[in-house]
Amino acid sequence: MTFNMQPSSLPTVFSITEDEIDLNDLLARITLISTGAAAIFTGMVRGETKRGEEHQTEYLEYEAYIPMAEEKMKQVADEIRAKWDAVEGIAIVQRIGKLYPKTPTVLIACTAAHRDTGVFEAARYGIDRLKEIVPIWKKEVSPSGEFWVEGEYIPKAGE
Amino acid sequence: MTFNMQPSSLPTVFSITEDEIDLNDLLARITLISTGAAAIFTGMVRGETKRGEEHQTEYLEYEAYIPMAEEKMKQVADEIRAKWDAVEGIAIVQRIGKLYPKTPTVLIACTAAHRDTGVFEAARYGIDRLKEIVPIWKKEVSPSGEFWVEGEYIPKAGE
Amino acid sequence: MNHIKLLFFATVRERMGVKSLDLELPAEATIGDLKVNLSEKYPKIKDSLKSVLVTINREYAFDEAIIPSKAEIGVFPPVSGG
Amino acid sequence: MNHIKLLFFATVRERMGVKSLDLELPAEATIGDLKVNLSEKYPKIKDSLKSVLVTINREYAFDEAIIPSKAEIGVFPPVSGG
Repeated sequence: MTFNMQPSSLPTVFSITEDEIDLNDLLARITLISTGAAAIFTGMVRGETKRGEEHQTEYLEYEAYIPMAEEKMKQVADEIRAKWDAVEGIAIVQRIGKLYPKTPTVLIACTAAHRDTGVFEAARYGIDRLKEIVPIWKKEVSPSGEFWVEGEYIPKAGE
Repeated sequence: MTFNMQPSSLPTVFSITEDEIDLNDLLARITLISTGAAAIFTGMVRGETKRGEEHQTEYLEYEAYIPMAEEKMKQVADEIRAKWDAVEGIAIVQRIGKLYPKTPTVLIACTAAHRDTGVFEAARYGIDRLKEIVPIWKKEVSPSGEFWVEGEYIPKAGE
Repeated sequence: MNHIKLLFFATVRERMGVKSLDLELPAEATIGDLKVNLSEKYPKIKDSLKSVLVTINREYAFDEAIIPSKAEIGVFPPVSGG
Repeated sequence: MNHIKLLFFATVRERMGVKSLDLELPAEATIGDLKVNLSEKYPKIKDSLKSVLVTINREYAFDEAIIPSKAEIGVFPPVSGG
């Protein structure tokens, strides 16, 4: 897996990749001598969904507008730092391609000196924003057919 | 690494270990066909601390009252499930022994169908409770000497 | 004339049947003009165009935005990553 | 008499110089009685005993608790894991 790194003393790792998401490696990349806490969100493919219309999923197929997606991931990281100045390292990774149930598909991780610095809220904000502005789409393939999952968010000017 | 598993359809993994914490493995152990979101907290050894009295840390040495600690980890998992019934899998792992800066020392992870189910709050609660009631202690060794880190929480009857 | 590159994703890509398209537009054309142009040339995506997001050089853009020369224009439905 | 096993951790273990100790206590002795007993026999941990946590059979216990036969008693400072 190749990563994009921002030139800064604070590590920002962001990537659209077809490779497995390696949590150990990503955590190590955003751990500094000054960080004692990491909040990590991962999304996995659900094989069975109960909320809304109950259904099964055979696999999800992801695609991305890769260069723009990586720019928007960097923007999400910048937004996190603007809101939580205690956040030190940030990793944002989306796996694309055909992904089967139980597979991790996305990761947002933030590190800070301590756990009471907003690091949990920062990770939560990161995944919420990724689902709003980062150009990635998924098609769900189920026993009853396939359909594109459509988001609801309309970005505003300057987003 | 050996793990304790509760006999239930919902996986609860808890362990006091001297081995490296493997986030990929732990996430896989608590991922079900029904889970699409995981919130993971990890603590790492800080080599430089700025809050309070600014100081450096050469290493931390952890010890635990192992059988009681594992029982209390199970209790923390039960408390999480009582508070957030959407939480499906739970992993709670504390690494002990001599641990150097940047090393992950503790992990709390919770999985659920969706991210807006309290899964972040559940992970936060888990690390807070671990630091209150699970019998583990750490001695900090620094260039200026060594001292035991002492908690502040006094458990109440029945905790 | 203004030469631009269009990139389609997800449902828009499937309906278009292609991932990208090179197009000549009048100078000073806006995103709104581009949508009218595409609706006429490709009726199969006319309905999609009512709800698509559009980007100019990898930034979200709106109907009144003027398309610069040699722009890379993305056309796609609301995102659904994660 | 009541035979119990004491386990010491962290600062208490270091001050005691041992990890565990077998002890005979009168039947019906409480945690409070045990602390008095230990303070007398091991003056070096007398100060520690004012702020220690005590467990009976791996559950937190308080001064008034009666120690059951063959109990495993933990004595340690407030916890600091993580």
